Amino acid sequence: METITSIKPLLAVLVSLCVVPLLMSSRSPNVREAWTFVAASAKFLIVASMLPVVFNGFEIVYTVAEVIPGVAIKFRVDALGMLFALVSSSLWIVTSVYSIGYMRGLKEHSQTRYFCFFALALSATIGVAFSANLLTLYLFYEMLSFATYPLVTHHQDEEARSSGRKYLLYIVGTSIGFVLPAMLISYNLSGTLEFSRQGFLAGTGSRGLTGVLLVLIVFGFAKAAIMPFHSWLPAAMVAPTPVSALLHAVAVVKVGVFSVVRVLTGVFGINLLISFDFGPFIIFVASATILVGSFIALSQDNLKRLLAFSTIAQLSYIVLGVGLLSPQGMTGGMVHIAMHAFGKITLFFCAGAIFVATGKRNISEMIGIGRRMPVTMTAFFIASLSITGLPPCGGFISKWYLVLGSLQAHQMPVLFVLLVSSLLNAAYFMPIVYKAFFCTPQEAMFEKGVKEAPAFCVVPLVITALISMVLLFYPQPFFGLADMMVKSITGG
Amino acid sequence: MSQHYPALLVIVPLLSAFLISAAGWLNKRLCFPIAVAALSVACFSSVLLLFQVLDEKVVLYKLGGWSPPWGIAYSVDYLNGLVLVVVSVVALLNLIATQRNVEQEFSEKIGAFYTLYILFVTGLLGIVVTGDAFNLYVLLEIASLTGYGLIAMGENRAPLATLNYLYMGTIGASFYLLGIGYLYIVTGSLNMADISAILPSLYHSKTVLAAFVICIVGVWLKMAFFPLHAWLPNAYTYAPSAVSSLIAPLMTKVIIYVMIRLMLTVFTPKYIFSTLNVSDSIVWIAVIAIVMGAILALGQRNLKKMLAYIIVAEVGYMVGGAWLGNRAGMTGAILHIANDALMTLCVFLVVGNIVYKVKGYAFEDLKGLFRKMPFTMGAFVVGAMSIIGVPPTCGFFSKWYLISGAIQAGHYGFMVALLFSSLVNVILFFRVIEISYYEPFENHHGQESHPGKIAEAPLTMLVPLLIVAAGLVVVGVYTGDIVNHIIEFAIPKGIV
Amino acid sequence: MRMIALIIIVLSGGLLLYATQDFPQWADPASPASLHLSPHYIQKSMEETSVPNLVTAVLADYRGFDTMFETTVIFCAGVACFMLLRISRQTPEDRYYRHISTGVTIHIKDGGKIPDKSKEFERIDTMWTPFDLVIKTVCRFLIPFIQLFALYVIAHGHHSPGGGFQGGVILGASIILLAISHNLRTATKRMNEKLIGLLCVTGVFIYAGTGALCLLIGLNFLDYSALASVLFLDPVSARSFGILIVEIGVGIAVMATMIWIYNNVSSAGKYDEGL
Amino acid sequence: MSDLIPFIVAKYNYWIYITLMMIGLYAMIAKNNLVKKIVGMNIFQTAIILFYVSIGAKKGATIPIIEHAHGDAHGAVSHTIEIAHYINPLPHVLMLTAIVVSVATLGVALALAIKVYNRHKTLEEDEIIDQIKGI
Amino acid sequence: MIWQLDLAILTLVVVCAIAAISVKDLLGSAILFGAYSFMMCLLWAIMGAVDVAFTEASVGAGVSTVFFVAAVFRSTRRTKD
Repeated sequence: METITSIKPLLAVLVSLCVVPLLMSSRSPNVREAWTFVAASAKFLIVASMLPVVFNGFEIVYTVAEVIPGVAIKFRVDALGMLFALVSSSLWIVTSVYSIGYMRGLKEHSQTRYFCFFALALSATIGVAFSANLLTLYLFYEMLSFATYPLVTHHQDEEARSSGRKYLLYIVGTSIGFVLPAMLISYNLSGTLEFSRQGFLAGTGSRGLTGVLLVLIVFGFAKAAIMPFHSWLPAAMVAPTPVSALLHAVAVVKVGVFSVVRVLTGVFGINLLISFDFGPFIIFVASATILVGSFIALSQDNLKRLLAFSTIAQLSYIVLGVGLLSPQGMTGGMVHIAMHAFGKITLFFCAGAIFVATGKRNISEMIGIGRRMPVTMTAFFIASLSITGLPPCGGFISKWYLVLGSLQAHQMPVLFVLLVSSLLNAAYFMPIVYKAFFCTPQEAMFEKGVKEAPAFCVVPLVITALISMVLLFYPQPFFGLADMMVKSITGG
Repeated sequence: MSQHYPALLVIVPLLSAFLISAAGWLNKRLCFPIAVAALSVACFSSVLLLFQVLDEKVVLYKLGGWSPPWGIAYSVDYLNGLVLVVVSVVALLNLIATQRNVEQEFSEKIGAFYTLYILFVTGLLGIVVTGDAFNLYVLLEIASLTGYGLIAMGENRAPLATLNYLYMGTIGASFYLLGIGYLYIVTGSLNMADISAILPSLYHSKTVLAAFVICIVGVWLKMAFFPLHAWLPNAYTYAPSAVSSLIAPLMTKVIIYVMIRLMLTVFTPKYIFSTLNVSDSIVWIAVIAIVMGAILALGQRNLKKMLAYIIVAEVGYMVGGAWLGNRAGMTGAILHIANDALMTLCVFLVVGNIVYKVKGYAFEDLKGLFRKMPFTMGAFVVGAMSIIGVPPTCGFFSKWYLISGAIQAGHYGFMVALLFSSLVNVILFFRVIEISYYEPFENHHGQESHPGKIAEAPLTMLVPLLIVAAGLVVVGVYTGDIVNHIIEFAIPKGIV
Repeated sequence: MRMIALIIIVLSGGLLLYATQDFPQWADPASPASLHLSPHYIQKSMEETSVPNLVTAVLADYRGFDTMFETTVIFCAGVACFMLLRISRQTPEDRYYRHISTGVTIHIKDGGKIPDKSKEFERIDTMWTPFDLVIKTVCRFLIPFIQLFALYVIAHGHHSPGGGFQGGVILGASIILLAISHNLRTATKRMNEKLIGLLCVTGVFIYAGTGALCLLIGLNFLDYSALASVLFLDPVSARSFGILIVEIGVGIAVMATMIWIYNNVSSAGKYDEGL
Repeated sequence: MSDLIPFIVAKYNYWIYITLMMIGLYAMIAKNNLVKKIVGMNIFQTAIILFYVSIGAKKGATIPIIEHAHGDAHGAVSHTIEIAHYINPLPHVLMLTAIVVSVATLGVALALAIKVYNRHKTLEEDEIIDQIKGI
Repeated sequence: MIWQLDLAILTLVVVCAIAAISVKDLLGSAILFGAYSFMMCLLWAIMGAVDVAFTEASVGAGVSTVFFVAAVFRSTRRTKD
């Protein structure tokens, strides 16, 4: 594959970093929001401008500095990175609009700080997407952890602080405790950290050592919320909803699974995983997370916590897809990054909109709310269909490919897992929709005059819900990118 | 003039220290400008010297015109070229940054203070630049004596802490002297290069073994390596803030340089790593040092003492790295001398700014500081990131080499200790950040303030601090160049 | 603590004893220490520096750089003592005065009126010692001779044991003797604090300045032969003269520092009452 | 007996220096009084000086001052200088420096001790620590 | 050099050192330390280190002792050990 040297990936990362001083110095909220919006659009345009290049089969490379012999801070845009960058940068625009509505609607404090760290977090996300080696990925991964800490603890009360502590402990603890040694051991084994199509660890270590590295990596990227290291995610739901939406449904968790996928394909390499027969281990871990996550979600009353557990389960679909080690499974997993992102962000937006409009957080208090906020709840319905994996939504495609992949890999238990989890998804989403639309509201629960949230809140969620639907019929950029990636790593 | 850089480096600060002392009696306002000028010259010549080293590999300067084994010679190679730059830059930045603190805390004895300050720096520069084992002892004593004088000017408990430091420091320096005596009795020489040339025939001598043990123990005492660290936390905590931000970054690092110099140049790597079979156990002691330093830091309720215990752990990093016996570990140790000096400077300057504004450094005094002093605390976060080891700050890269060294040596205990200490650092620093970020500002010291209003330290304090904080990232990004062009040549070929 | 101390000293003593086994015989002329460097000093120093006292030659020339820092160490100690102890603000305390002509002592309590400076009253120390004519007279008689000897020691360091350091200490000791036999105020009247501080600096500055002068003339730092062009001498004699100059510097610095430390320590920084 | 004396003499200086040094070290670690510790510190340092001077000793040699007739001090030494005739001057030079360092350290240490005394009105370390803990 | 003298003084030095650290009076300790220094100075003179002996006589036995006495006067003679 040919490479082009261009500064664009660096620009894409820097554009939101550069806006931070502007945000800090701007006094009026309008100026601040304008800057955020400008930066978000600029970032999306830069990312989108690279899309045709990637589709034409080129890779864009940019080296910043060689920090350690053989390892540089380096960007490389390939299909997988492009897919992820496209998702997150496009969603940033939507989320900025939504943030404006949400933050203003609730008259939140410290909005400057909020927007600054938001921009920082986005830089880090794009950095992870475009990183060309494990060190760069780790750099931006850590940057993301620290940039999101102030967002998680935005409310500054005791609950936020303890959640913040938990968040840092899990995320930073695993990255320093697991990923860092794994990275160093692999560097010392192979002398490089550059992601390659075959995986740079191929043929360097014994099965035992590679297995240890695999465990360290899979659990080390705790942002992927694989089971024993998942409990930061529900805790982090204390953050304002746009944060939860973008970061905990899209950026942070997706960075986690993206890293896992990247490392599995670029560091270990599919062939190595197949030859050492590590697929079942990944599948087992992912399946366990899917099932347990879904079951826990069933029993939640707080809507955001429910969504959090649903996220935990859905993330493991992606890992599961790659763990199948079959082309179609991997395609399904990668496409699910996009599909889940659009669906889940809609759900979070809805939860936020309900909170802005009514101040309610719990499902039991939302009976009959569909009549008051029909647009919001319709969007909610569409998105939950997408997450469950039913047509007419994008989620159907990814789930379909996962099913195909499991058949291709002859993993019948996976089929069962997918089936059960889809049922569970339906079981926790549908009652909410049902109660919202078809049960009579207990008037006492709402103060009079509940209506739709401000337009800044509603428009974004309508847009993302529509995109979720459109993706079924026109999955092209995402599906094409995932397909390209899978072809390039399997050599097909 | 270019051939005189090694001398100028030491002589200019020395002479200006005398000028400052005289100015202290005649016109106090001259003290600070003279000090700045002197250290700028030292800084400038150390940088030029480093470039000269890059060209010529070794710069030799014969003092008094006598050739080395008979006279004293300065020899500057890649290793001390790097450390010289670090020492002079840190000293200069700290001098400028703490001017206000000094005025606040030493209004009457400004002349004496700056004299001791400059002499301390002279001592450290002399230690680093010299190629003579005995000359090193004399300069070590200069640095120590001035250090005692400076530290003891702190708050109530400072004199006792200093006295304990003095006892330990004197034992350490005397042990070093004794070890040099043991080397002298068998080699008859005091010049480092000369000793190492004579030593190979004496590898199995008991005297050389004893000399080695005594020297190393002495140096460990001075650098506060774990079981011998008892003096450090109190001394650094109770010192005046302008002093702790000078001594904490420099003293231990320079002594670690001395240890590495002893290992590489005097006793030669072959003796250290092949003839003696101790490196493994020393790395284990370092592991204990790191773990204990981290645990003890967890128990502290004030910022300075917490940082002091972190220094104890960092000393463990460098000693362990140096003793791993491979190139990566040694690179990590040398790199960490530079990096740790910078990041310790950063956090201690923050403490200085806080003390200047809030008059305290216990955890309760830090409440609400993020609102009050956003830039200072921003720099603190960068320093904290570097100590934790988050890329792209420089602390990450030295940790990288240290862990690489541990893996190559198969010493997984050391790796685990480093990771453990990083994790503990996360807890330590985020506890501080949490307090200063969430708790509302409380006024303990009866000084006018409005919560939520920015009351930053003056610009002369803030600008150097921000330079240091930015430097942490810049040095981190340029790690590759530093390693490839300097440290790579500083380590003898014998170490792989 | 005692047990720990015993364990430590047994361990380190054992190590040191163990190492003595390999030592060369005591006073063995063939030991490495006597063979490697010292022959050069013994044979060459006379023709290279023209100083018969080998110790002085090595001290001030071959290893002159060490000696410069040795003087600096002393200077550091002086400044450090000053920094640590000196208290400039006096708190009023009880004072004692003696009426000179009658010998009557008066005790002025806190806040009482202090007699004007006059010839009738003389201030005496709180730790009252009887007026002793013998000691005062003998000391007054001895001090000039001590100082003369000290100057001899400094100047004759080239040819006999002694040199700047020893001479300086003796000079300092003579002033300390004055302070002990009379009182601190008498001594500080002769040499006030500012003078001491400046002398201290001057001493070390003479040493380092000589070195810097050599550097400015164009040779290496402390290469006294550079002074040949200034002193109109041959390089070897210039070295000898250079050594004399720096010895004088050392002498001044050491003298002043010894007095300085004594003044600070004995009066706990108040410069009020000494021993 | 005749064998024993040379044996003792051969290393006696070194043994004594070790003994002195251990006395000093013991005082520094075990003594409770700050000034006693300083005394120990000085004994410790002088022991090292004794060690160095012992290195310099040379049998059958005299003090390191070259005999010469006054007047030819300009380097024109007529007679050859026997190396075995003079004691090694180098350790002496080093020890002059060490003595100076020890007296400088002593000055600073005493100043510190006085400062501690002024604050706590005692020189016993345990009493001071009790005071600090009590406050 | 007379080795008998050497031995005798070496022994005396040790005695003085032990006395200096064990006497229960700081002033006594200071004076004993002066005696110790002077013995040391003799020893070095015997070994031919005249300059060192000279220095030790003026510094160790002279000025150091004065410093000690001054410090003891400014603080206290009392000691528990």
